[in-house]
Amino acid sequence: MTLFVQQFFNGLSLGGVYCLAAIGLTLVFGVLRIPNLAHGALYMVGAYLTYFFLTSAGVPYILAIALAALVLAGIGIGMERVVFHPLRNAPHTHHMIAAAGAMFFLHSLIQAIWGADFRRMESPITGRVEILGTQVSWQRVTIVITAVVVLIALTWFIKRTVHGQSIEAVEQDRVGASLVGINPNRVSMLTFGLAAALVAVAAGLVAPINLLYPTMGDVIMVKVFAIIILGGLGSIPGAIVGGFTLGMAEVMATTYVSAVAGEVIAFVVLILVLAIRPTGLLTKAVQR
Amino acid sequence: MKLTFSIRGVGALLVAAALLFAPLILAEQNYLLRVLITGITYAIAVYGLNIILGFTGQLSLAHGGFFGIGVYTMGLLTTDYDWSFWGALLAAIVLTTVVGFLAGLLALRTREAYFAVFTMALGLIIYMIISRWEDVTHAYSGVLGVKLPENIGPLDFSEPATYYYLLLVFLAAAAYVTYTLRVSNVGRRLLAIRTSEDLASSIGINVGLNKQLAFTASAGFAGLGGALFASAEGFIGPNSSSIDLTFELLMFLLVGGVATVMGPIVGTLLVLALFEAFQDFQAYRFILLGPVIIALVIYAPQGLIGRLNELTLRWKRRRAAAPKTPAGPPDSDSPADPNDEKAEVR
Amino acid sequence: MLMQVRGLSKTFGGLHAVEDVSFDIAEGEITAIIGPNGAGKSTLFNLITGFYRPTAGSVTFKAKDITGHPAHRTAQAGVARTFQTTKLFEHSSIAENVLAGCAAGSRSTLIDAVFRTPRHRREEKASMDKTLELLEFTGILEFKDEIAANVPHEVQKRAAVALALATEPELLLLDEPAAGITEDETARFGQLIRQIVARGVTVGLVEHKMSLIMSLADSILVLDQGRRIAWGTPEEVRSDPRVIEAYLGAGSQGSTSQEDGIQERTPGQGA
Amino acid sequence: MSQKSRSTLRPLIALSTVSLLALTSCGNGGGDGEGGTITIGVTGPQSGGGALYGENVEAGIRLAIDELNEQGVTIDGEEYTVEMRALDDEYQPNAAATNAQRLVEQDDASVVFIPHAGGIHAAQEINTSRSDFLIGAYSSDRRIIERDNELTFMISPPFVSYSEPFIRIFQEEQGAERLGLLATASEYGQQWTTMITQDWEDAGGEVLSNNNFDYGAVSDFASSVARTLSDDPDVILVGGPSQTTALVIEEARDQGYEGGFMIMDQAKFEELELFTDPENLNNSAGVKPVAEFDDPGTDSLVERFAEDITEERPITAETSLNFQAVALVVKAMEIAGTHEDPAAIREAMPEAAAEVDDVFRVSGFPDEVTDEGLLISDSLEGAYRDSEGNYEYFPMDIE
Repeated sequence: MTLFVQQFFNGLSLGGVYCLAAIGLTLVFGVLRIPNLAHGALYMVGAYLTYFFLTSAGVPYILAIALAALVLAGIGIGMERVVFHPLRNAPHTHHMIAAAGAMFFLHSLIQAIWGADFRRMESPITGRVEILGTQVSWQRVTIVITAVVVLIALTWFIKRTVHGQSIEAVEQDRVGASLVGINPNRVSMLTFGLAAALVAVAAGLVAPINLLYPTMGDVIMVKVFAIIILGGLGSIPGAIVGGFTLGMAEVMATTYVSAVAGEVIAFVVLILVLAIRPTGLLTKAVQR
Repeated sequence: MKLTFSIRGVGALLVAAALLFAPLILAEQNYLLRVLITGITYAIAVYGLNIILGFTGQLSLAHGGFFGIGVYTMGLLTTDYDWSFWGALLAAIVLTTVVGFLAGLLALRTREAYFAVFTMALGLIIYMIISRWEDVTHAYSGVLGVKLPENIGPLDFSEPATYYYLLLVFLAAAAYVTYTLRVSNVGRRLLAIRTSEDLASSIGINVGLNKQLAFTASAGFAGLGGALFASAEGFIGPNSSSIDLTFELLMFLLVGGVATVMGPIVGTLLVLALFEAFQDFQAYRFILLGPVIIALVIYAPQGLIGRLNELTLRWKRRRAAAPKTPAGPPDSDSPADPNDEKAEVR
Repeated sequence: MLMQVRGLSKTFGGLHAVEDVSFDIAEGEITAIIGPNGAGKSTLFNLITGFYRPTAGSVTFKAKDITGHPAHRTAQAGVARTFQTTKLFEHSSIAENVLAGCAAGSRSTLIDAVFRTPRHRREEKASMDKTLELLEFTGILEFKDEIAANVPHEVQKRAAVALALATEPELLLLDEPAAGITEDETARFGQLIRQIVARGVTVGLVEHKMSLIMSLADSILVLDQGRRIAWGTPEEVRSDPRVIEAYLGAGSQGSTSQEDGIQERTPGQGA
Repeated sequence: MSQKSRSTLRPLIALSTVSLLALTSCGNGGGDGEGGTITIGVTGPQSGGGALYGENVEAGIRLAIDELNEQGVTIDGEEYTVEMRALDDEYQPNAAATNAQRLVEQDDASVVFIPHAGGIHAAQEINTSRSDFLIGAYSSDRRIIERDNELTFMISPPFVSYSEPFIRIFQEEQGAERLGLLATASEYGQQWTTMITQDWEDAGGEVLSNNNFDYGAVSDFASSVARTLSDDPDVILVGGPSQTTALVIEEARDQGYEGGFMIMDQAKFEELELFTDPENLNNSAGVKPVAEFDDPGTDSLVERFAEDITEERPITAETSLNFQAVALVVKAMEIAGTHEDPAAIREAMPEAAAEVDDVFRVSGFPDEVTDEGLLISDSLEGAYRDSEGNYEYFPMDIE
């Protein structure tokens, strides 16, 4: 029983991280119809930026994450301008290939700056707390709380602010949105910025319980793709449900089946879902 | 017009000649020959990728995986099960084709981005199986001593040059199939699907079936490339089925030119030559190559060969059609000028 | 009857796009389908040609039931169509477009092509001849080497017809063939449609330009809000009070007359 | 027309391809080798997950070369400068073999150092047939010398050497019975696991569920740790890259584990201490830190590593063992009187072992080179960190 409770919290924190990373990817897909393969690389850059602000610049942890989110948002917007904007009318294959180019570039760049070493980011949040008779580290509690706070803030942003509503409008009806005077360019940039900021928060949160290295984003990227397919490309609630589901499934499969099962489950679920519903679980059937 | 027709072939002939004489030029250069041999096995797989991406417009990210199935079929059958090279080669082609067919049944229910992501997951699963199924694939330990082809009469394939020519035969076959596709009704059906699935079905093309066939053939070629790769290298590991390989194959194709006949081989060798040139800063080569890929996609998405085709087309048109003005629409009653250049529709 | 449509219906999420529509298309005639915006004309086309699967009803072509057959099988059975927003393989030349139409019906496989079997060579030759003949027939032979996206609008429209004819249909369905071209061009297009019928191909068309329809059509089907409100000869339809009502109701914001037909609808408006 | 567009430019492509091929072949003119330069080839991971490992190996080779050049290298009466040429193989076997061939043919290297078993195996497919070169094999996978490849020498002690002392410490001395498995799921980790499972059970212990996971590809390993602990082990096998290993150990301690760890030789105590509170490492057995050796050259190498390479991390066996091996192989060249004949160099290695300068004797310098190609050191030791945090060293037999 304590094992289960412990794993439940592990699953919850992993799910929180997946959520934050997945929402950005799904937003970008919803608005621009681009599966951004460089999302994992952005996650990695976000972790390094947090590391930089925390250890080299000596900024407090939470502020370091916020700064990293800000800087990465800038990088995300830059990426939209330089890479994806010129391709906005090109076939989807072009986006994916260009995104792969950006991913390789970021890997190399980060390795050139910080080297290929594993780096460890010490979190100032230490110690453990007893919940339901089991020890849970404060860092994991922080992850879950932050994820929930960010998700609430995001929902508020999208539902209640002009910018957020413009994103939602474009996501639902591109033509209609441009007819009512929403500038799709602006929305594209905003989306990319937001997606990058969210993934930076995810990376900043998880960095202390994991290691930093230039290819750290590759693993999570594949998982995150699985999540947004699972939830339906472009669906924010889908990303949230999918994120927590996969985080929990992974942890439980590892615990009660085997380590390999934990690693493979994401892909198996993905293939199954797509085989049954080719457009994902939570998408409305697209009318042709 | 006949003249230009032959000019067109000259380029292809030159590439062919360069490949044909490479072992003579590279005598004593085992290393370069080796790079060339590896390149050709990749190029064969790239021809496969070209069928699905170039001709039907679907981006498959499973091709590294299919390549890996070919690699491991050849690798395991010729070692653990002591098959002959030729038997294993046949088995590799058959197996990848069957896997491709089955995968296509599921994958082709999805389209565009979903198809890409689905095939990516597929490729990763194949990679996971190869890298984890220790009892069968030996996982990370890899497979040692993959066989070279058995001698046929006086042909001794342990001689790199002889093996090279064997590969060249397969390469030529792959290129020829692509050429045939390009100029035949089969290819036109596929290209029609790429441009518009709706329009294609409105003229009676069975979109699903044609895509299925294309994907299956495409996987088969990737498997063939993989099997030859395994034999050429002698030692294989799970990396030969990784997603990174998929992206490399994709880059080769993109640089050479999607849906062209010479694109896959030219692109593959060109990029490999670039890799060689950048050997010294291997670790950082993508600081340069990453932006190059992006620039290519933005400014020359048709690839080198595609771009050259366009240029010549424009040049030819300027020359041939200079006096013609896009006059008002023709009177439907007047027959078209029969003296107009005899149409060769290719 | 070449084609019989009986009780055809289609609902999208509870909305009736087409409801209980029945009519016939007689061989060798021109049948026009008209109606105000959103009347379900294009949906009807999509149902007949297999792009949508009907919720109820049946479509019979040459005495065979083709209800719900996928689009390519309908096309193979001999029903060709064009699209409202002219669809062509826009990066290919005009000739290649028509060749694609020939390719669609060809029986040759990759094996034939690789080994250049007699069948393959025969078909290639036949395709080429047919293409040139169709380009000449539609009067666009001189554009054969132009890239489809670059030629004038009218040429594109004609190319789309040539492409459809390349599949050797018995019934050709044209979705707003005269949209977006000038009066002169429209008149010439009417000429072409007559020639198509003269070739032995039956024609069905959705159209807004009343001038074209009244001069061409042998029978007219009038739809409003997905339902059939009239079906008959041009004279019968012209004097049908329900038709007049529907058109006046729909055209109340702008001035419309029966002679000029409804104003062009905005492009991209679906069923 | 036009699908088959006719390209006058097409010959240009052909030309450019040919010229590119020619271009790449230009570099191979050879020549330089004769001008008094010996090239030591290296192919290892410079990018990707294994990059740091590759850097450490290269560092050892570079430091040895610097030292050798300072001292001067004379072969057959002629002075030589030693150079290193390192290529990236991203840990890929086939790339390693291709690189090796390139180093041999284009840079005239007759010795190529390869720090991973896959690459070594792949290179062994060609080093005695299509090409001719000596492989400096840095891997503790014993299979690399079991293939009768006469041009291979094995720099690292085979990992099987660790099994016996590890089991003795935990099973015999501490009475541990239950062994948990939580190592990396790489080839190497699997081999270790198979070996230790066998030996542990042979010695009468119980092996619990296998929770090995890929240290390089898991986003959160807390659940694997928790599962292992739920079996209630007395000792756990861990190991992979040091940094991840440190986190795994820390997570286990955080979850309340108080037993011991057997640390696979890929991870090093001196690095582990950097990445986690050293106290977490108490009651663990592993590789003896380089700096703890008392060999004649140890201190100077430790210093030079900090000066010339980096102060951010300590020197490890990856650097020191390759450092020693380069000195050994160059000495063998001097004795053989050639830097071009791999077979002669290999043959001279046993003799060279005794003659290498003291400054190169750093962390258990080989006393003997067997016919198989194994470098044997009598002074090799493993390390045990006791529950107080003190290191004890125990001898190991290389087999």
